[in-house]
Amino acid sequence: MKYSIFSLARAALSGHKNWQPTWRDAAPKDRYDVVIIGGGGHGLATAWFLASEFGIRNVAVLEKGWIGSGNAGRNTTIIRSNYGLPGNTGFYELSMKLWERMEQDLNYNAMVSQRGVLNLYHSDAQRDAFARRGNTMRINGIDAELLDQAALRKMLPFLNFENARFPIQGGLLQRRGGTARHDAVVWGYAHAASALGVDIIQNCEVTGFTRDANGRVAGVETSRGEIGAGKVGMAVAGSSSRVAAMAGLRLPIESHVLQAFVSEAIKPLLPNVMTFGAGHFYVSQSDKGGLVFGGDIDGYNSYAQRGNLPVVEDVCEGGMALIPMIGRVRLLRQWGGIMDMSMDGTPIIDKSPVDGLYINAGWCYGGFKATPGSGFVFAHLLARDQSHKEAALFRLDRFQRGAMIDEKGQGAQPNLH
Amino acid sequence: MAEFSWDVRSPLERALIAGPYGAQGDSGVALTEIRNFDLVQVMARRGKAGEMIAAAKARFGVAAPETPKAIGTSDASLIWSGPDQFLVLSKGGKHSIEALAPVFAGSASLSDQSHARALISVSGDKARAMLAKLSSIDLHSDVFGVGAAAATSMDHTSVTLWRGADRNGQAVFNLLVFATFAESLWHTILDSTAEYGVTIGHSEEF
Amino acid sequence: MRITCPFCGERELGEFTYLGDAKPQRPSADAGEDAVYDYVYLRDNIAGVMSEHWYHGGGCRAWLKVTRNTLTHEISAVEAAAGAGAAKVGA
Amino acid sequence: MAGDQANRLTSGGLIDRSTALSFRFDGENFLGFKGDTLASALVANGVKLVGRSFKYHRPRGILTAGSEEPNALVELRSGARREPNTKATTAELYEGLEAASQNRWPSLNFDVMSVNQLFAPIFVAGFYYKTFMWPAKFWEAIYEPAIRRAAGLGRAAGVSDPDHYDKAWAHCDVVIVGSGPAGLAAALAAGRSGARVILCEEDFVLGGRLLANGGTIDGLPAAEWVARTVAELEALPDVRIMTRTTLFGVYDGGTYGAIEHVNDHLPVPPEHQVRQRLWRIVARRCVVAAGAIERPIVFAGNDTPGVMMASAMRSYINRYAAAPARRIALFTNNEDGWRTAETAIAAGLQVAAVIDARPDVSPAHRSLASKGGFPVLHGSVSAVDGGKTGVRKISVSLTGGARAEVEADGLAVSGGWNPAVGPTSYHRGRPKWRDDIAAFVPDGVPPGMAAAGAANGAFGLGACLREGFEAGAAAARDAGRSGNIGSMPAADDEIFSITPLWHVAGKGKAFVDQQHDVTASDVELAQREGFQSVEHLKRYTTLGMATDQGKTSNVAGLAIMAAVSGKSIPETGTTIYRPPYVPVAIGAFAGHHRDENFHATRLTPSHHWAAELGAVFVDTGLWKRAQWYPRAGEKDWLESVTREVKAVRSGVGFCDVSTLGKIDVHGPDAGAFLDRVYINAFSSLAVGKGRYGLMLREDGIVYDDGTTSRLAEDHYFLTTTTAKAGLVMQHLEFCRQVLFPELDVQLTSVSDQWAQFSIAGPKTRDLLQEIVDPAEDLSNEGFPFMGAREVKLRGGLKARLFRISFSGEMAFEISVPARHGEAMARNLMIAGEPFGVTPYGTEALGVMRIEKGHVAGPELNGTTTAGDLGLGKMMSTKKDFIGRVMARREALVAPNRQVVVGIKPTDKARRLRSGAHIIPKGETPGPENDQGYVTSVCFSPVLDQWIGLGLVERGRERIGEIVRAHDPLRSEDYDVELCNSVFYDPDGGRQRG
Repeated sequence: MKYSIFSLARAALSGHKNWQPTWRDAAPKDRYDVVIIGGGGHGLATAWFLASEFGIRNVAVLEKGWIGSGNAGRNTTIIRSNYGLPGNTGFYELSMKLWERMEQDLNYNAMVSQRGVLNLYHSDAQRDAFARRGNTMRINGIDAELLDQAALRKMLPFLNFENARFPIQGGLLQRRGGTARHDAVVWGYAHAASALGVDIIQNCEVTGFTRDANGRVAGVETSRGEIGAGKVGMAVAGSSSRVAAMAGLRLPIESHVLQAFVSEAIKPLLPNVMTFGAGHFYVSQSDKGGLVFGGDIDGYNSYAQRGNLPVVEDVCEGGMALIPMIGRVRLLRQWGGIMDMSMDGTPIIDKSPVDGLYINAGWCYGGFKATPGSGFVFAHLLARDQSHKEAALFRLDRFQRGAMIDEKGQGAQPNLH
Repeated sequence: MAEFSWDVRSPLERALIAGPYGAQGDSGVALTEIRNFDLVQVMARRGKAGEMIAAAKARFGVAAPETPKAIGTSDASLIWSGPDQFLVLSKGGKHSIEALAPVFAGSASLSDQSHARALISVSGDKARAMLAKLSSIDLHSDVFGVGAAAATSMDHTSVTLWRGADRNGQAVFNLLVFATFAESLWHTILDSTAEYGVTIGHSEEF
Repeated sequence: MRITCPFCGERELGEFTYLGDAKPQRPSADAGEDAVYDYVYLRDNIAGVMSEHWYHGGGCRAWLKVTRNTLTHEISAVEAAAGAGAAKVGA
Repeated sequence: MAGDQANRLTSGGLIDRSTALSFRFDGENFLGFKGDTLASALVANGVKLVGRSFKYHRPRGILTAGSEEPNALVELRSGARREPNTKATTAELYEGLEAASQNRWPSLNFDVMSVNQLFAPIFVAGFYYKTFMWPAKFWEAIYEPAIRRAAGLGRAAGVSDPDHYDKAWAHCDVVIVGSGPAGLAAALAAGRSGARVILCEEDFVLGGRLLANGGTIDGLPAAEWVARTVAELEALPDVRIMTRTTLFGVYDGGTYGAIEHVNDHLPVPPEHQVRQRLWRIVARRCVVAAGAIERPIVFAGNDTPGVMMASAMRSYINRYAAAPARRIALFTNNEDGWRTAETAIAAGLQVAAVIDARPDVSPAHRSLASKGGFPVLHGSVSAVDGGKTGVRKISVSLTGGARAEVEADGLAVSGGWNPAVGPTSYHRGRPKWRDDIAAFVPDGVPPGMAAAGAANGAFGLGACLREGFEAGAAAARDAGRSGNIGSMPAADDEIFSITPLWHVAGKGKAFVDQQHDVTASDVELAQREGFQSVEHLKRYTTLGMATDQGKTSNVAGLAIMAAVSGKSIPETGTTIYRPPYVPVAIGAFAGHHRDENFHATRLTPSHHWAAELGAVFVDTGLWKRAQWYPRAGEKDWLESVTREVKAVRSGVGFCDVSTLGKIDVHGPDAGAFLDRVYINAFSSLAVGKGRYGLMLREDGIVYDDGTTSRLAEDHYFLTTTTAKAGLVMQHLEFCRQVLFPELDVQLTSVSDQWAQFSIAGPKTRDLLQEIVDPAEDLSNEGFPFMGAREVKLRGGLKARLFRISFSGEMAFEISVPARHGEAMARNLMIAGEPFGVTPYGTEALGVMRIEKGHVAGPELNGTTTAGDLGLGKMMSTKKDFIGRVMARREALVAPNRQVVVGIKPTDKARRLRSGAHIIPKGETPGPENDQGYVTSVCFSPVLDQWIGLGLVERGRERIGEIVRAHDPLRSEDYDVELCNSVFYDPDGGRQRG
């Protein structure tokens, strides 16, 4: 059923009794051409692109819980393509372009809101680093503007310009950046992929891989039985090491907690997405009215999916330092997701050393914005056995070769990325 | 030829204004900066902790602290600052780094910290209430008795904290804070204390 | 989270800095590139009980080996690094 | 008439009738009493309409009497102190309180947005996912702004919060949450045993449900028992009772977050006091006695003002002596609801009817009904006739199919009780279902925690006391306290019989989540559309995501979901409970750390001297450093900086460089240790000499640099960059304690011990000779380049002198103990006067380092190798060191790497900017020919033009090549020449002279 104001109006007449499920809740078949492990945004996007762009429709997405129950449903919903290093720049812009047409592609309103992403700078050195990055973006055909303090005072008069410990000097603005409704992205891909024949199988946990005589992955063992597969792709950020271990692989990845926060809903206060340059704080306001914000990861390996108090304090300190008018706005909920923190802060999209197994992992805390791009290039890799050109540097062997893509320059220390 | 004065300035000299501060009435907290002291860090060399302790005993008549404690002698305090290391706090040069170097030769490495720290003494009815805003350490008398010490942090800054002898029946807490952070931490302390009323002073004596 | 420093006693998380898995051992000088790559980059990333390096930088500056469950954050043991303080190690 | 408190009962209540308080709601004046909440004062004044709902803007009243309130939200206070979404049910009344209803325009009574109700057939759950997609660009321009304006609830102040907050730590054996019968009994047992106890109560009065219900404990009326118990607790030295304090979160290691509303009950916090305080409570054990929350029954019109939870009605009548209605109907499915009928009768109010969904009613209640003259109707409420003026008529579907109508101006509802399972579930424990009470009770509680009383599903008063007392005693025992706990308080247990009823089918909107306007049919729609997991239900319908966090709606929602899907409630399961238990002001989490106090500030030893001189300071990490020293008449920073550089290059200047990290490296193996952490050798360094050293990370990338000097055979003095000081110390301790424990080496930070000044320029020696003792030989022979030793100053002070140069001039660095730092700056000015000594700041320092081609932060960016920096030859091949092996990887030694090179515009008048990219001449800029970028720039007074350093592909092989500096961000594009990175005195003669 096509979604539109007309179909809504029609449905209203019948008391909304005739809506069909947004996606088919499928039971597993014996075999698929491609099995995707992980029913998050990346896995579902991969399935949709396999079906829509690469003509592979005999695809299953296996989800151990409910779709979107991982980081797709626990993030601060920011989308942007303001990266500075080769490998990242082109990839995230590919993703941004796919965001820009997502709703029409999927016939689902994911509320992609290009309200602008602003990174603030507080020192000459930061300005210079942003200038370098902004110029990289421009050279790659991506919009970027370097704003000075006067421009910011006009645009965002409520920021702390008067008595800040680290005065705001300016910012790097990507107007095409913004936010999207995270759950709707998941449901939208599920909706569209399901319509093209993809089986979305929930409550189906992968417990192992089956191999053929040559050692090639031939399928997966699951809580709902064995499922054969021509190829298996894993898109299980947060659990990549655990799934890879079933295939005997160790990855350059650690799992860490990242918290996110939402405030009570208030009338519109913040027009765009902002990141504080002198502390750990980034924020936007959802369409519902809540301030959605976050900061640094908690700092230690964890699969516990809950955060600690010092980081809540650290984030709110950053918030108050930047926007002192939010003092009386109340924090409503805190939650924690498991991040696949890679050794250079950059994802891995590659064939694995095990034949037939493909890896999409290491998204650190930047996976949401990558959702459509990741799905597209991973589908490309699965369909053609060849990296898409915009993902060609996300190789697993880059650490062995010394070809890291380290935007923050922190080295092999995941909790610093 | 110019004449030079090498006068010393405490890192709190500008920030500290003696007298009452904050809420009026009886002050709940007394803050006193102690100025001009000798402070030497003594760190045992590998396998020489025993020798270091023996050397301290010979010098000060007491064993150096092996656990988080501060031990007072007639003219110095030995304050635990980490495993197999302690600080010697004294006045008047008797236990300066030059004086202590021969004592610990071969057993410990010495580092002069006399100028690296400011020393603040906190007492009064509300001393614990105020310190609870700065310190995550449990300062209840049953837990942190006279002579207890801690290498800890306040306001994300390293601090050596110990409880001195009670004065007028009240607990006295001493804070050694890093000199370049001292002024900033001082303002934080004042903000934390203002509601109780404070008496501020400084002294050359412990 | 609170960590019981073997020297200082129980302290709050803010006094500590995390490094990571304490299992990988720095290879010897002649171990070769693969061994060092493995040491620097590859992780077991254990979901369960793990031995980890933590630094009590906001306290006594000792490096610690903490045994902690990454699923529950429960800490079952803390010991000092071999070379903390003046401990004599090896020859 | 405003202010007449027409619905105030003539007697009773815990209010102070001698202290009348005036307040304003929506501009109208009212009176209440001390002890009131805003909600109780509004009830007393007969105000029924208090708010508008989120989506449909339906009129709403007061549903509850606590922090679970979904409807009665107001903007409290005004101006900079305006607090949106404040629950009237928890806002303590104070003189002059101002509150306004929210989410309505132009007024609460006449809200234009209530037109949304007309579109309600379309505005079902998730409707926005299905539309607003065409044309694409309309989303940001039209649809989204309209949705954003319509959504949201109250308005934030929009200006900086003027109040202060702070944070504190508390430690105890047992923390107890809640001061109802279970909490007080727990505190008694734990306190008597000698335990250190903290009792947190979110209300401003102790007693919990006893305040609303009364009862008899140990033969005393509840209020007297509470008073006696509190007095006993207050007499115990280690029991601390914290009212107005909500425990909101449970964190690892027995750490609990709590928020204390220190002064929210006053118009403005008194001087020197905070508005709120965030507590981190460290406790060995925790007893959760937070009670239970009464749950609604979902029926058509259940959001009509005047429909109220039965227990809330008791609370208003008994605690506040305020009558929510004069003629009350009660709809219950359990025995407890009947108390409200009893309470109403006792207060002289009329009971219109009791609608009981259960098949049987106890004889006692039957006789109550006949005495009270009201009917008992077996059945359910199917509709409420009312609207914004409140309940008028209630339609009842009687068991067996008949219908009845009840005239009433208030409807009390009791659907049973949900234990407050939040705090017990914050470690992702899932509560378990108990059929006998038709509720979830705690399970999988965090370590060290126990639930007691109603929070544990024990609803009888006697059971609460028993469970609380036992839990308190056990907690104290576990914490090692064994004092005599005395006798347990006792009371009778009431019968609690319930027949679960969640939803009454009927016509009209029946609300599950009243604040978010989620109806029972929305839940059914979600199920129909495949949102079958409870988490999907929550996310699709937004059920439970409002400011009340679903306290009254979650369980009903999933029960309806279970009914629709044909699963049981436990099979359907709950969503995950997350802190905070109640919304907490962001300002409280920040505490003192805002504005200038966001982070600590470090001051150099000469800071106040520099400030006197009018220095401009720059933030470098936590440091304030003198950036330049403007002089009268100078038109901009560049003129000042240029003057400072020229003064150094032609005469002498000095700069406070105390911010460098300084580490004493002691011990017999200090040299061997440094050999392993630096890429170059230090064990071979002679005593009295210094050397520049470079450290790598283990991955082969440059970590830090600095000069390290050997002061004695077993003593090195190591310096780090300002930025990395703390991290290098941590890294070196890791090397010492973990990687190389066999080495006998000791490390101590001496960063704060020494005030260090760089003195540079051709007249440096002249100046220094005025400062140091005449006996010290400063000649090239007596103190050669890279020499380092202790010297005596005039007046006898000892100092350390290092002959090192960052500026490229003849230069020394001198260190004195820090308390002499300010005197040193003053003395350098006095001694240097004849030589025109000039203090210089970090900008001039930066100019001179760029002129000399020294790398610094912008080049040591965490991705460059020693080779990239032109320092590859320093890497020793004779020893192992950190980073040696990984530095050899193919991509790190590739010939096309971007390496440090000098850059200058071909047009000498052109300003060069950092961040410009390097593109080959004649090519169209694109990712394929983006060959690097400018890292550092300055105006070079020596060359009289802007110069810079850059990281450029094969840069060193391309010296002399003209390329483009492409800077689209600043709309600039100009030719630059790649050149030797050492612009000034390339053979180094000046610094050695």
